[in-house]
Amino acid sequence: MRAPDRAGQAALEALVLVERDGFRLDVRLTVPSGGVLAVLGPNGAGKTTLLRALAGLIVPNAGRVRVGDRILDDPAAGIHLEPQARGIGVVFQDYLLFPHLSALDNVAFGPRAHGVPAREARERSQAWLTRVGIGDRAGARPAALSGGQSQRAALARALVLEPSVLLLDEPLAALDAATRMDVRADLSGYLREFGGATVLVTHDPLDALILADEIIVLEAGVVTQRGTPQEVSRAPRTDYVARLVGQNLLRAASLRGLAGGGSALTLAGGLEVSSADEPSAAGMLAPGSAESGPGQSTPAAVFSPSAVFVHSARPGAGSPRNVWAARVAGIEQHAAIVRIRCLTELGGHTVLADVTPAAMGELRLRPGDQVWLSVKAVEVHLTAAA
Amino acid sequence: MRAPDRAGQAALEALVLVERDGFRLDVRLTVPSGGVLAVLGPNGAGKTTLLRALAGLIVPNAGRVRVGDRILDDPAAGIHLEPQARGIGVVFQDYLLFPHLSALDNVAFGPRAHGVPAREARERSQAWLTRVGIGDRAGARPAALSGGQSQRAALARALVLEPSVLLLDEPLAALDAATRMDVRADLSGYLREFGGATVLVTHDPLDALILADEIIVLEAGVVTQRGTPQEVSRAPRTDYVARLVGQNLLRAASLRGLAGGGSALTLAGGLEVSSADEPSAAGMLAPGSAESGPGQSTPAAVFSPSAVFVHSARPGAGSPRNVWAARVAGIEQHAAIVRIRCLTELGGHTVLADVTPAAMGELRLRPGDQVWLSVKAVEVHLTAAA
Amino acid sequence: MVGYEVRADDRAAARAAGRAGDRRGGGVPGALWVPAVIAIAFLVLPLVALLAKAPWGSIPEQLFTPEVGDALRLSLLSALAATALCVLFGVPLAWVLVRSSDWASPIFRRVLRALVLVPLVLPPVVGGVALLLLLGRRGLAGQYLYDWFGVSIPFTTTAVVLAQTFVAMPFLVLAVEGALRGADRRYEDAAATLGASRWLIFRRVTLPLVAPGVSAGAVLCFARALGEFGATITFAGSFPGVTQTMPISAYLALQSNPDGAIVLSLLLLAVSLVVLVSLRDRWIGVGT
Amino acid sequence: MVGYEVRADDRAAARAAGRAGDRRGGGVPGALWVPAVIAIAFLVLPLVALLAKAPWGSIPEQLFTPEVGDALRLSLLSALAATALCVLFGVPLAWVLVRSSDWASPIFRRVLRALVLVPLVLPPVVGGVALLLLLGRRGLAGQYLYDWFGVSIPFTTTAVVLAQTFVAMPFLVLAVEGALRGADRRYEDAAATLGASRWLIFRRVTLPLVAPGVSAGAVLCFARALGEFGATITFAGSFPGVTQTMPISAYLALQSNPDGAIVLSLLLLAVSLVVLVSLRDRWIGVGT
Amino acid sequence: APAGPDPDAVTGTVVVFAAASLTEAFTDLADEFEAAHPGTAVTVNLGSSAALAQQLTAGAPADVFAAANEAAMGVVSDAGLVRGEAAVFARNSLRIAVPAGNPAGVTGLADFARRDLTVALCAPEAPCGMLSARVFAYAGITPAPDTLEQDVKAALVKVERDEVDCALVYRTDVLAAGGAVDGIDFPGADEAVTEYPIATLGDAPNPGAAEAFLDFVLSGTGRAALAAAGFGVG
Ligand SMILES: Nc1ncnc2c1ncn2[C@@H]1O[C@H](COP(=O)(O)OP(=O)(O)OP(=O)(O)O)[C@@H](O)[C@H]1O
Ligand SMILES: Nc1ncnc2c1ncn2[C@@H]1O[C@H](COP(=O)(O)OP(=O)(O)OP(=O)(O)O)[C@@H](O)[C@H]1O
Ligand code: MOO
Ligand SMILES: [Mg+2]
Ligand SMILES: [Mg+2]
Repeated sequence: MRAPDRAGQAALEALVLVERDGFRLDVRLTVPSGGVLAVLGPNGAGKTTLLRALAGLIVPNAGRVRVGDRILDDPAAGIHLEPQARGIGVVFQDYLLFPHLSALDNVAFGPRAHGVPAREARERSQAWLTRVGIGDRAGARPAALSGGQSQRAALARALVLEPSVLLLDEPLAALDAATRMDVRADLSGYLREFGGATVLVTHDPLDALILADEIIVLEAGVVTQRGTPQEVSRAPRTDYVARLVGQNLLRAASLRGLAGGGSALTLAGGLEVSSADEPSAAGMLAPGSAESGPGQSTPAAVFSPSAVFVHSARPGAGSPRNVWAARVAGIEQHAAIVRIRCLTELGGHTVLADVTPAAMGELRLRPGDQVWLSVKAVEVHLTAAA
Repeated sequence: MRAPDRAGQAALEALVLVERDGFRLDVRLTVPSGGVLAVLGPNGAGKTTLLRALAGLIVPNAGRVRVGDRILDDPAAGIHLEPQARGIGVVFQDYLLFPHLSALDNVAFGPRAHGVPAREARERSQAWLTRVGIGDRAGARPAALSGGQSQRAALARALVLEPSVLLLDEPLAALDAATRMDVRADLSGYLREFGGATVLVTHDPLDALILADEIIVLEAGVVTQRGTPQEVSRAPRTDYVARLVGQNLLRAASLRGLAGGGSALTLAGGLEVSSADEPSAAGMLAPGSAESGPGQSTPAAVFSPSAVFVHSARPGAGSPRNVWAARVAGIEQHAAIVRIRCLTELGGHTVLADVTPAAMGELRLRPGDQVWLSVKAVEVHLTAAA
Repeated sequence: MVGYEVRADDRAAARAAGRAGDRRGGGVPGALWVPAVIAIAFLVLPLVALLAKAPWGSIPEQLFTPEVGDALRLSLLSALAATALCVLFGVPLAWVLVRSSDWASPIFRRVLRALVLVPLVLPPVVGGVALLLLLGRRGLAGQYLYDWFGVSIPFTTTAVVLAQTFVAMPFLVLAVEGALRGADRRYEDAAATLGASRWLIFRRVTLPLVAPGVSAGAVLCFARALGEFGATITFAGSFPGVTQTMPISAYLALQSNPDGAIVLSLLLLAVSLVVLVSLRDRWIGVGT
Repeated sequence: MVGYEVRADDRAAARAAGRAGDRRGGGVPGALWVPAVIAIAFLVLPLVALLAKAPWGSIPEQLFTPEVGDALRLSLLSALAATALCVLFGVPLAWVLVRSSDWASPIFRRVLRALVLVPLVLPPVVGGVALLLLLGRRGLAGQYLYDWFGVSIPFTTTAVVLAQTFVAMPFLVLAVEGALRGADRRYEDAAATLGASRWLIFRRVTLPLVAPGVSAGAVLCFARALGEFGATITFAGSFPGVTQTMPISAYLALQSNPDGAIVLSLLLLAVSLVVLVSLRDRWIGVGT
Repeated sequence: APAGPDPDAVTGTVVVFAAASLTEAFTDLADEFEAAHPGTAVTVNLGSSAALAQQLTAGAPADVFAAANEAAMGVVSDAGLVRGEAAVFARNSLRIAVPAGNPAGVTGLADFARRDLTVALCAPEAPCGMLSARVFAYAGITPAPDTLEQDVKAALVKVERDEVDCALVYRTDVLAAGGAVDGIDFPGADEAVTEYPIATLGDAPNPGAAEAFLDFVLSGTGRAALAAAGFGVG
């Protein structure tokens, strides 16, 4: 049943432009065979719209969608393949299992629609249900399935057709935290076995980090960043991505090289930030580059909240070259760490700092308190923010 | 409208028994004024059912609900106060903002129902909308609000009535990851200001850890654990909780004290686990105790995945007293760490181990590989599992 | 292996899809057009036949008479009044029907619903007789009205409205029942936790939520009341200006002047369609 | 996210457990009982009056005649056939009506829907005349049927079924239209991505999803067809055993034996209620 | 196409379109005709005369038409559908109908002008309404009706139910209503008589049997049956 030579032909290449009601989606993406592309973005960014266009459920205004050597969409040439003829499997955000059919009949629906005899379709479907671990729930209606079971059934329904492209719309969003971990691990397994191209929509960065080879970040219809999970988490280009991956991102008004190596950024309000990186690092748009023209790039400093030290009194001269006066704006108690949200006195920039509960106990901070933050220049990296 | 002397009288005390369709809910809980109790549990555990009973939307089969010195429910005495008369504010899981009313009119609905003149009700509502940060969206219909804005409007709608008890059903579940962080921080602020008792339902442990003073864990209708966030995350009593807080939990078949201090547990299959804790530690049911009878308690070992060292060859004699042969069952790549799921050769117990990507690079592990796991006895704590 | 060959008709389908935008998987399949067009033809062609046979030359003289004006006015007013009564009494009935599931046995509801269907099954003339037997001068209830208050309902405009209400009520009840059944009751729960009384909840939450169902039911009611003939003439009689509605005029004309009857029916139809099409948008909401 | 529909078995459980169970914020407020009870009285009391005046002594001899048996059989069969036709043609029509929003202007849909309402507004006798003008031997279409195929429709059982279909069709179309409008079209999208043709999607996804709406519409159709009189007697005449349905029998009995007419109507009513109440559960699904 | 007429072979189905007021008379006649001519079957289509005329002009396949007035027969013969001439086979005249026991104490036509009584008349468009108008014109009375019924039966129902104090209906109807209605004669009733014409139809599918049925209605047996129902014959 498995296509023997799918490699190569399953690659997905798409340029999708959709315009409606003042919303504009403009995305270019490429997924190699066997690759998993995660599309990350806030509510309303256009993630579902993108998937619907790839699935053929929306006719794009312009662009081009190609799978292997088949053109699926080319509005300029008047080409639009119906969803039925695309060979693209979709797992919808809320699964959309047919409520009147059993799990087995849901999975068998696709093969039956392709003319597979009933008996064979049911056997094949049962095999897939077993494979995703719910072989014993084959007779249950969707209403009787738990969230995790529904997700697996929806996955089986898409995979039984052996599509060359698989689209997943927030496949884990409806699951509770514990089920979610299991399903995420299983999904990771299926995707590794699956030979086609996968596009995974999510707004959970953890999903993207664990499941994807590459990430594109979609904000308000345009791609603001693309790169491997590591690249994106290391060098966020937008505040959204920075918040998502838990980094501080400070945009500079100006950037200059320092005589002794490294560079200095001046931020709005006059805040100075030093980095050990050479200024040229901020110009390197290669991995994390956005679609938007290069003119929109701003040099920026990126550093982890755990690299920020918090002092209740101004620290003496020492190795950290960055020392900023700030005020505590908020405190969040996490399991193992305490995250402190500070506003710098110069320019009012938000800086997050993670400290251990023990340190917190010594500092005895409350919102509004004055603090000093220090960050070693070697922990501060330069990047090009959008 | 603000109750002047709410302290003391707002404490919520409830014993709720609901039985239907073979599902049985049996929960006892107490929340002091100003306290936040988080109810954590998997899908279908009965969390929403519990809140509905507290809100008066379900009549319990038995039990007793008291707020301050008012009895709200006492089926034995034939007492059941209607939801209207309870003075309990509810923020529903999917908000349930009235779709035909503007955000402002949604908030003003409660005051109007309590006979506040239209003008005053609207002013008060506008003030609350401003306070939760969506004063400028007052005129918008719910359909035009984003997820985060809806959550805030629902919160304002409940808080404008200054209830003595506030019930929140998964208030963050519908939000995207970035919005979620903001709203969680804001919510934390409101709850701190709110003088009444709060019950917060969630299946995200992070919500519980950040927002709650106390946690009860609900599984299949019964409380399997209760305690402070720290207690619960340190000593999980069930596999569900252990998975949730990311700890390893190994149940022992037998427990004995060691001559030199500490204790040794023997697990199914003969696996031996040493702990520096004295055996009595496993008998201490106090903070993490469950409702279920003491007979159901099993001594168990708890340790963090980060305390597990992974070796590709049997380690020489050394300080770790626990060395187990195991096989790699799965590997998950997270942002900063790699989580390895192992099965011990004796007994096939699942043990999670976290290693750095660097260490992972050296180990070059693949599923199925043989490894040795070592854990220092001082990292292994004893607890009483359910 | 399930094949995904590019089929010859793919391109044709693609071109047909044409302009950009949402295209739904469930576009109208060709096979459905055939019965749909037959159905439309079946509903429309008799009307065409009426129009074809209408005596166009004599229409002005048929229509612009005071009698026709009276009948038309009476028809519109009585149908509107009947619709109002149906809404006023039918909405609560629909509500009891749906919400009785909370406390009543299923049998109760099935019998209640069956009773609501009675006026639909009863031949209208028999319905009129039943109303006479109930509210007539010697009727079960009517005799007391007459003996004690001197009130006699038959042969009054009130009787016309009651007859129309009787036959039209099921439409409203069933339409609203469907809407109520589909409405999310948790909004009512939310309103209750906000302290709203049941009555306030009904007025400010439930009713707005089922407004489209009420409107649809009201449209059906109005149409049915407008076309009512048998129950009206039996219960209310037919006196010009008081109880002689358009359908009765048309029926009477049929006996002496069939062409005139057709003209009257077409007028009734035209007026009611104008009312329905023009009310529709404001009534039923945009996009309906 | 989890819906809290109160299900039948839930209620049973609640009752078994005493008073416990879901109590909805929107219990029936007292103020609504008054109009609801008036509405029920208004629908039920005329029936009671009919029953009170029925000549119970002579019922056996009135009912157990071959003519009544024929009329009853004809009524039930023709109403069932009409219901089947309504479903067969009305469901596609409703579908086109709803889905035409994808490509047609709103005006098109409003006019189409208005036309669907025509048989509702048209006095049934005029509807019968229109059918005669269309399908009669000298009718717009009927003349060709007759001249070319020797087929003449009026005064046959076919004519009865067509007349009933004509008056009942709007009920089915409007009920199904409402159900289609409420159905989640994304299930159709899902089916399309699974390779199902539009026709397969319609049969295996759309239709099962709107089945409750179709059933409700069919019940309305059946009831309306069963009570049909004016259009039938005009278009089909009243031949015993061929076109004389129960309502026509009742009408003719009214000429000579008014009490007999009441008995016949009550019989019609009883039979149709038995049919509706007994079919209901299997047809409309549990909990409806 | 139907076979040519054969006056000797009276077999097959005869389709008779008859005014509703002839219901009982023609039901009896049909039985007797079938008994007299084995191998025949009579089907009677009953309805208001105007509706029947409408059906016939629309091409209804009928053998015999028996109308309640000349107007309806006129519509059919004007359309050229009647074979030969229509013959009058029965007469009907009006009578005052009052509820059993005459609670309002109606005595004659003059009471129809009383405003305190509830009075039902046939609508002027209906055959009985035309006849009533002639009666009142002859008597010089201007009636004050409360309702103008679409036909005699509708008026009669209201008398039976005691909803009206009096109505003007056909004699045959008073007779058919049995004890539920009392009839009151009035002078001049015979001045306004409606005549029931009968004819065979040109398109009759079974012309032989049609002739035979028409002859049967006009025969002694037929007249006896009609007289029994209260019609004037002869
Ligand atoms: N049918 C529609 N008609 C008009 N606008 C729409 C439609 N569907 C979505 N939109 C708009 O298009 C934009 C993108 O929506 P989309 O559903 O693709 O977002 P998303 O990224 O999937 O969001 P979420 O995380 O909430 O699922 C939004 O502004 C939305 O309001
Ligand atoms: N109306 C109902 N009738 C019968 N059973 C119900 C009803 N509502 C919920 N249940 C059952 O009660 C149990 C508890 O449901 P509840 O909604 O309280 O769970 P929950 O903990 O809120 O789950 P989730 O995390 O999915 O919101 C489940 O087994 C569910 O199937
Ligand atoms: O049919 Mo008539 O027209 O019985 O008076
Ligand atoms: Mg989406
Ligand atoms: Mg819940």
